Amino acid sequence: MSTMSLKDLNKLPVRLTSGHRLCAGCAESIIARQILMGTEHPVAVSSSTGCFEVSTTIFPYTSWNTPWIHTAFGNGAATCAGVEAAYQSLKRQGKITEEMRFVNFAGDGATYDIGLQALSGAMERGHHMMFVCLNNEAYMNTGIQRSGATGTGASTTTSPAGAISPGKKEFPKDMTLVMAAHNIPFAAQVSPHNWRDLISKANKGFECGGPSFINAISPCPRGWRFPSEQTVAIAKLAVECCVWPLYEVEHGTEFTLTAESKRIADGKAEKRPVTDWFDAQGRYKHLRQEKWEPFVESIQEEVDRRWDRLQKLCSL
Amino acid sequence: MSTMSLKDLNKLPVRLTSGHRLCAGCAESIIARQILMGTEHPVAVSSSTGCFEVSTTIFPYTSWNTPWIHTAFGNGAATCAGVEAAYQSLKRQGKITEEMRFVNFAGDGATYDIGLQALSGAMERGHHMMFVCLNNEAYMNTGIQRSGATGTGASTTTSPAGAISPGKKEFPKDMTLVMAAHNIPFAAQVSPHNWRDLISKANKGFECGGPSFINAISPCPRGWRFPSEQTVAIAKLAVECCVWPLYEVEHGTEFTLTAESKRIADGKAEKRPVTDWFDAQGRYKHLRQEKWEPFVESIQEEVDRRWDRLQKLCSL
Amino acid sequence: MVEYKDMLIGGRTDKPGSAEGFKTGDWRSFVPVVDMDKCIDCLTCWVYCPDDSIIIKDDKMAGIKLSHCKGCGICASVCPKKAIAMVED
Amino acid sequence: MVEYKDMLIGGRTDKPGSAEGFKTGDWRSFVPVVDMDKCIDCLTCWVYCPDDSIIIKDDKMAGIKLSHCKGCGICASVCPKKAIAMVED
Amino acid sequence: MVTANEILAETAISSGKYVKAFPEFGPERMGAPIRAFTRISEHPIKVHSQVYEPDIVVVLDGTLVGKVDIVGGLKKNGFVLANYAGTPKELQKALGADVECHTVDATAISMEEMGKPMANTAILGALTKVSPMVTYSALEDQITSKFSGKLSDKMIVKNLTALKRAYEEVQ
Amino acid sequence: MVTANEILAETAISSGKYVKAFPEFGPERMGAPIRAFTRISEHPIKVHSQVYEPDIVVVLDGTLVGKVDIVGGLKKNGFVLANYAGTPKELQKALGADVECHTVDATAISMEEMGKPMANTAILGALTKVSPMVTYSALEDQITSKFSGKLSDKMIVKNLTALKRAYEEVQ
Amino acid sequence: MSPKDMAINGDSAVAFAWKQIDPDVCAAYPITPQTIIVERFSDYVADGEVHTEFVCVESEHSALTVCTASQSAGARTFTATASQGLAYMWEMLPITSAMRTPLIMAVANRAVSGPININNDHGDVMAARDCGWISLFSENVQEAYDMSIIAPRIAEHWDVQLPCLVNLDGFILTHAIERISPLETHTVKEFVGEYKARYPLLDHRNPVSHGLMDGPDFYYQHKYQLVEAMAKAAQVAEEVFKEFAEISGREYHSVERYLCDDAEYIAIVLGSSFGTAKAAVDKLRAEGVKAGCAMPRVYRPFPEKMLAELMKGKKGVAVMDKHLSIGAYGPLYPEMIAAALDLEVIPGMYNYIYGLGGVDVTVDHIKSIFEDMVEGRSEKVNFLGVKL
Amino acid sequence: MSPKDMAINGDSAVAFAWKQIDPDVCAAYPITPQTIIVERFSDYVADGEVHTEFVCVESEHSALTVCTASQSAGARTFTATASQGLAYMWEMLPITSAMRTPLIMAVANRAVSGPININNDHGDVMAARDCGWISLFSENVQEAYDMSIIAPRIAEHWDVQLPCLVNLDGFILTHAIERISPLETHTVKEFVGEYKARYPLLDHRNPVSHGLMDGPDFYYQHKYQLVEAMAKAAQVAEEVFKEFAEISGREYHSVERYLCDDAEYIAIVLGSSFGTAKAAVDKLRAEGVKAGCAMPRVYRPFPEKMLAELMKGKKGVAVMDKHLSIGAYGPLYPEMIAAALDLEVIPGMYNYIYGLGGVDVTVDHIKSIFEDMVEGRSEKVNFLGVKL
Ligand SMILES: Cc1ncc(C[n+]2csc(CCOP(=O)(O)OP(=O)(O)O)c2C)c(N)n1
Ligand SMILES: Cc1ncc(C[n+]2csc(CCOP(=O)(O)OP(=O)(O)O)c2C)c(N)n1
Ligand code: SF4
Ligand code: SF4
Ligand code: SF4
Ligand code: SF4
Ligand code: SF4
Ligand code: SF4
Ligand SMILES: [Mg+2]
Ligand SMILES: [Mg+2]
Repeated sequence: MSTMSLKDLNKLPVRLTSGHRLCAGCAESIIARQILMGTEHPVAVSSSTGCFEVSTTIFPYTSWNTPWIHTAFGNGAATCAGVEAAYQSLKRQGKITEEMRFVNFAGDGATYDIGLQALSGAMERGHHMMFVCLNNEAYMNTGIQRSGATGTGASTTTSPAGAISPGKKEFPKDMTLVMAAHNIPFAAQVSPHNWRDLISKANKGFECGGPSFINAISPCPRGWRFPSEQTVAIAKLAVECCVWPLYEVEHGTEFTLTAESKRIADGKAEKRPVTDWFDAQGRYKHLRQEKWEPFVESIQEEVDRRWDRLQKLCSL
Repeated sequence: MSTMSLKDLNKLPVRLTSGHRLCAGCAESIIARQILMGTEHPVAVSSSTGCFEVSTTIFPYTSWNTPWIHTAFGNGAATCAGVEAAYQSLKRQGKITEEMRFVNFAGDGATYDIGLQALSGAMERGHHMMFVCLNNEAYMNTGIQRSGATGTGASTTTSPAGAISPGKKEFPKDMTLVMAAHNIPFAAQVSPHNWRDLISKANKGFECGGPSFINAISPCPRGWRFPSEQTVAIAKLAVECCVWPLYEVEHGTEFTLTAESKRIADGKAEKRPVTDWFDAQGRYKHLRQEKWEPFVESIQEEVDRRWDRLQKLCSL
Repeated sequence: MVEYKDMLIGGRTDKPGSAEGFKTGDWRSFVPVVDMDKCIDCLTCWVYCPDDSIIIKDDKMAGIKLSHCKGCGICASVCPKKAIAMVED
Repeated sequence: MVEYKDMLIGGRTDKPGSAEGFKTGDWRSFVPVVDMDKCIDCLTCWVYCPDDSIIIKDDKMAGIKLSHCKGCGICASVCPKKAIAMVED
Repeated sequence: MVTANEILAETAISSGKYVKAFPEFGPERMGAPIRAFTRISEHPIKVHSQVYEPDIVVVLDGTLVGKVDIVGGLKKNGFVLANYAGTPKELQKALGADVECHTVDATAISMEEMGKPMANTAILGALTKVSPMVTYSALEDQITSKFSGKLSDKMIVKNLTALKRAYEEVQ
Repeated sequence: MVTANEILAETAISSGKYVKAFPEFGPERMGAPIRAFTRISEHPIKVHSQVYEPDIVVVLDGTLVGKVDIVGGLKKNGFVLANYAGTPKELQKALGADVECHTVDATAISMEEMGKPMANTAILGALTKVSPMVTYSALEDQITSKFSGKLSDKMIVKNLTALKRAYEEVQ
Repeated sequence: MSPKDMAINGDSAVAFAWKQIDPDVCAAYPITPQTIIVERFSDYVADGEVHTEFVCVESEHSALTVCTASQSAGARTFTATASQGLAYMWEMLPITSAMRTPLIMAVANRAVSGPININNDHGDVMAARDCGWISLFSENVQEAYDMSIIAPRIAEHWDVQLPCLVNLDGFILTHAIERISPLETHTVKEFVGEYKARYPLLDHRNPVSHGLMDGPDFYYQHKYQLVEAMAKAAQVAEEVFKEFAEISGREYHSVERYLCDDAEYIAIVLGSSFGTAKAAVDKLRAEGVKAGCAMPRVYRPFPEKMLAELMKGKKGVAVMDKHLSIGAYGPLYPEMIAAALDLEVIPGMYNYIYGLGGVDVTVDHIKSIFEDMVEGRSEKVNFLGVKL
Repeated sequence: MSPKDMAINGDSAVAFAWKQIDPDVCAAYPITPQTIIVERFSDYVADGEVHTEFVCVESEHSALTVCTASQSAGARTFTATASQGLAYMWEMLPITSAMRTPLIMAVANRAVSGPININNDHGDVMAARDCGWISLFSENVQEAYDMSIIAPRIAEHWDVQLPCLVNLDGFILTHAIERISPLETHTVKEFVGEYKARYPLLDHRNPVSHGLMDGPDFYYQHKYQLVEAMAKAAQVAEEVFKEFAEISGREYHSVERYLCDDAEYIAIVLGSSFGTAKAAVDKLRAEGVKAGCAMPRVYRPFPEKMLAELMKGKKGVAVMDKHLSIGAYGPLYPEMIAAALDLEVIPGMYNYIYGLGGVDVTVDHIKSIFEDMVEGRSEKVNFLGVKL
């Protein structure tokens, strides 16, 4: 799959149909469709509660053309693990013969916050499953509240910019690093703008023979406040500003930068300033106020610090 | 505190009294007493459910000579964060004037597994609190069940050695690394056998101005099956075999080996084989069976792999 | 809508992809219009359309599925040949 | 034991360190016996005793708190001078 | 939509009336058509159920005409007010229903006055004309006070102009 | 302790009796003194409450004599059997109570026969002597079958020897 | 003089009450339809209009934990949740009450999964009914605002010290703009008063241990303390309602009655449907039916005696439950019968399960209940409004 | 011929039944006093004696999630918990039933925090009473074993498809060795049968979506399906009990009665206290008191009709609750009154709250209840055995 062209890819079965109710221009379905192009095996999908789950399955409609299950918000990894456990048992008993793959889609809230524990547990136990974070950097389904993934300085409805507040004050959890520290066979960061990179990582994740984690940046026109046609461009910008480096980690130790990020590290592409990132989105609008200038600088410093560390990790 | 001698330390107030009901020779109180020597400020303590909590506070008795609170098992970090939040608010309003410190004690189950989410969340939000894991590598309070911290190959009551099972099959979560990936000001691994190293790290944790995490190996004579007088020796052995390296991490990036581990890395002390570790404890007895030899080798490999990575991280 | 007697137990549905029957086309304020002359059938629009609303026939871009296209404009913005224009619906 | 009328609300207790009143000394099968001649007052036993049962007076090792010592033997095993022996209680 | 609802409710209250105004209950998605309801009364409102038989239907997005059911449940003597470029007659025909209709091209008005298609507030001006629920001047006051501080004075004036024009141009 | 309880229960059942055997309910800690209870009856046992008035008190750890309450609740015609180096008279005195006492130095016996202070099984031998609840031979059978496969044959024989001695030496 | 009336939705009204009270700590996690509460309150925080330490936790289990610990520490603490949020924090509910931490939790009542559904019913609050929390219901936005101010006075009373739920129906009230007459902020502050904590943890000079383990010797006693505290709360509630009437002119009662005195048939109902029921009663009265309706505003402690009194001499009582204990009855129904047991003659008692997952209840629906009763058509348990 | 009788504690007996059934998947998290179940079962797994995929999850929320998903996927799945475990997984309880996954959960009944307490009461299972689970009680170890075998037959019935709780009192049964007569393994296997899943997720050729969102249009309907399934479960339970009697000689009923027919006073009780109550009844009968006792073995679906029948003509009924809805009644009490409502004369109904947090209940305690009733000393709600 990882080397297929769009001409080949469009012949794969449509696992996620139209008729879902994501906002116009939402990246979540773009990502999910690309992820599902990552394997030719039958896939059972689970979803944590969130925009993606709600929008694809309002009774009696389902956008899913493949087995799909949702139970609750914080337990996507456990849901997927349960399906996988059933598969392992029935396969061992000869009641199922075909190879199958298992993937859970979760928002950042359902990954970084309320779903972290179930995720960490599933990874530790070594289920053969992939966990994909559709990271739109806030609780979008409930109306743009701050999450552990929300970018510093973003104005959300629970970290609003205000007279004494520059939006979210804390730095986002580095979830991909956290998952890499779990020593799982495969972990990666992806962006939907680079479908080749994304599908190739999805394929590695599906086929790594154990648990894998993929963190996908998922621009949200409604919550980030940009025009819906910009979705793909915004995703690309995140990579170019190094707020969202593309890389993969095998077994928690082998770090590799990929695609645009590799080019930036190699000096073949420009690393854009974080202000470019801010300027493209309404959620950061207030940061243009003079009083938050030092704050913006501190963000750039932390972005640089993390980017440096990542480069070092890749050079180990 | 970090440079105090035992003569000085014994003059500090006794924050945890005798009369608790930990098993004879349990390391948990040894660690807790050393940790609490790490600050001269008043300390409010919280505990997650587990041996330590149950044993120190069976109504109407309390071993605590300092404010202490317990609510439940999976939420030690949130309990501590709640106390700290109250403190921040009342301090800001001038209703409290003195400096105070906050620490939560949790077992490995309450840290690696069911308490991970609350812990991760509290760290992300930046509460000024310390989280100490009393890591006895299993759910001991309920009778020695496997946790995410249980050593590979250990026989526990839910990962028993048996005809087709060599004890726990999975490798333990590298929780200190996971917490370091949270970019918190201070994270460290300690062992009670080296009280100087432990108290000095506790002091750094208390005074780092933000959240800190300390992972303490806590030998458990009952669950690990060794004679109670061996507790301190076993802790030391863990360090010598590099299954429990002593190190600290500042801001998620500055890794430093300390004490015996530093000496081993520097070639000044011997790195002992993991079989020494196994031979000292009943929980690993079955591994001496020939059929598990390859399994034992794979454990040594993983211990080495992780030790290598750690040394590399320290050299960044 | 579904009658009580026809509802599976457990809130399940055994009609995969039935959301195709839910027409999101009426959400649209702008509609993509393709200039087939400019189009080089690269399928870039297809891989990025969030609503699977780019019709592909025999590896060729064959128009927009108006029943579901929400008019987000992504296809227009990613098209390397600027073959798609968004016009008021 | 505590009477109903004396119980604070919320299961709280305002008697800090009251566990001192719970004597764990009767758990012991072996008892540490100190040879004061060998002892150099290094306080190593004190820092490792899990039950705070090493009595220190004026910076000196002053015996064992038998009311609470559980007889674990740690003090004996860590003493650099082998000044402590565990004997049947 | 929700904003229009809110302003209407606020105006009614500031005129001493009681209201109950609420959006349709469901997940919100950008782009999807939505509905909102307002009850207005001289007396405290006890009934908390949804609205099945409205006196007035206001259509904010004229492109929905013909696509979704608009007149279902409308009371016998009720009417439709739509942001619609055509005449009331044309609207009646498009709706295919024999109901009283009023139209105003609020989108055009707001584009012209504010440079943005914000039919939201404008249409309220038309509403005060065709229904006596709240007075035009109460509405003007409410909009002025609601937006002062949040919008520039210039923008407020533009809003009011749009309001006025809708009031005047509604058929 | 719990093991003795278990073996006793198993022996009683294999002898066609009904039992209810249970440990004290609380957190277990290594070193802390614990208690366990066994009801034995010819008939199915309905009562699930705890035991307040035992017929027999068996003391497995003689060092507890004088430290904890042992005879409280003991039935009028009940007796105490203790793993105790002294005579029944001495035990009576140490308990400070006028109750029937039996003693056997099960620790010494098990040390001598098994090289370990495992008074656990040994004391059961003494129990069958002083109480007719289960027969000695049933106990022997049960121990043999319970430990076969888990302990070496040699160790089982040692256990049985200890059992026998306790049976014979109890006073 | 009160400030002029406001157009405000239920959630914002709760947030506004909170702002006036200015609690020390607030920890919450977003969930529809509660979100507006924390969002509006976040705005106050961001603009420095309150002193509150606002903690955006990572889950509801932590939300209630942070609040319980914070209140134990000595801080007045508020939170809000709904549906899955309450379900996810369930473990902490009986712990919060047992620890006697009088924190306030607004519940934007919503159906509990499964299936997942964001609309109103009482599945969430009913899951808390055993847990030792005081529970107050509101009929409309004004009441949601008023109860938010009244709640801390009952909860924090020196002899009560119990957490309190303030219920408002999801969407029907949370998202509905209504007219309310707020109190002046200083009036609110005076009424609610400074928070005085009992045995606060942060008083490190007097170290107290909170949350010890109980053996069988003490657990029941500690629970019995809660029984006594609940009995006290019943009294205190009536007192606080009286005091509140003095500052606001709005009279509340543990059991709210509408035309019940001479009624032959009454409906018992919780939350916003009480208003709709009143409208139905008005219509029925106009038609000559002696109808009435009532709401146990204080649902916990359960006002058994007042409810018995209320039901005395009635021909029929329809107990309307917006929740169902599957395989048994609605939660309110058997308790109403238990209350009626004290009467010499027990009225006809009928259970109407209604409104699950947001099924709308109209005046006509409620009228039909009375008509059923009058005509003798009511079953014991009736499923109102389910489309089969 | 059955294998010879065993000396076994309640937890091990449940594990032994599981081993005989050999479920496809088991996921659980340790908690006292349930631990022995999973520990013994782990031994079977480690020794290759079962085919089960055993998942050691990181919390109970995940335990029940894994089980629900696994059963949805098409695997027969068992789990066990207690107390905080049930509390921590609470969110999943109504989801599991709504998803119609007939998994089995043993509950080693234990008090729920706070205060934390490891001893027996029914606080845990009562927290599940609304959630759409079938709930079976056992009086002793034999019954805990038998119910473990019976449960899947009821739960998995084609028209039931509901999860089922198998309750056994913590420590009193879990840790007590009693004598049981197990069935032969092949007899168990035949009785329970192969698991046939409805719409299993793993059937990828017929893709089914599980767990969709419901608007108000469908939620109530989906819940009503549960109402119907519960009604079906009530029938199926009786049928399965009959079948079980054929293979075991042991007769069970939805409502177990002991000397109730001619009794004037009866006690209603759940779990192990039923045995103790029988002993008390024996004593009272010897003293000439016409006493009886009964246990709703099938607690959900609530056997209303049978219980009404049972209470007919009695002078007094003592409803014994090992849990308290604080500020109201014990959970069983109001439902018993609701059941009694169908009678022409409602007996004297008294609530006895007892055994909270492990307070022991003795024969004398239960005798005193009858003496209270006979002497007219019973209050409406009585707190038995609390030391004040
Ligand atoms: C236990 C629980 N708490 C809260 C919610 C409400 N809730 C549903 S989706 C959601 C936000 C989801 O955010 P995220 O995971 O980032 O996904 P997104 O919608 O942003 O794609 C929340 C808070 C819930 N369903 N369950
Ligand atoms: C939600 C919940 N699940 C399970 C338990 C039971 N439980 C209490 S302590 C404990 C084990 C604690 O293990 P750990 O955290 O490692 O501490 P330790 O006792 O080993 O020191 C468990 C499983 C509980 N109290 N709450
Ligand atoms: S709110 Fe954002 S993430 Fe959610 S559907 Fe809309 S665009 Fe997508
Ligand atoms: S079981 Fe282990 S950790 Fe727990 S008290 Fe005993 S020795 Fe300590
Ligand atoms: S406008 Fe958006 S939805 Fe429509 S075809 Fe283009 S990309 Fe797809
Ligand atoms: S992206 Fe443009 S050129 Fe490529 S297929 Fe689509 S319309 Fe044609
Ligand atoms: S034997 Fe153990 S408890 Fe006793 S004094 Fe020594 S170290 Fe302390
Ligand atoms: S460790 Fe030994 S030498 Fe040191 S103080 Fe203790 S007894 Fe004395
Ligand atoms: Mg999100
Ligand atoms: Mg542990």
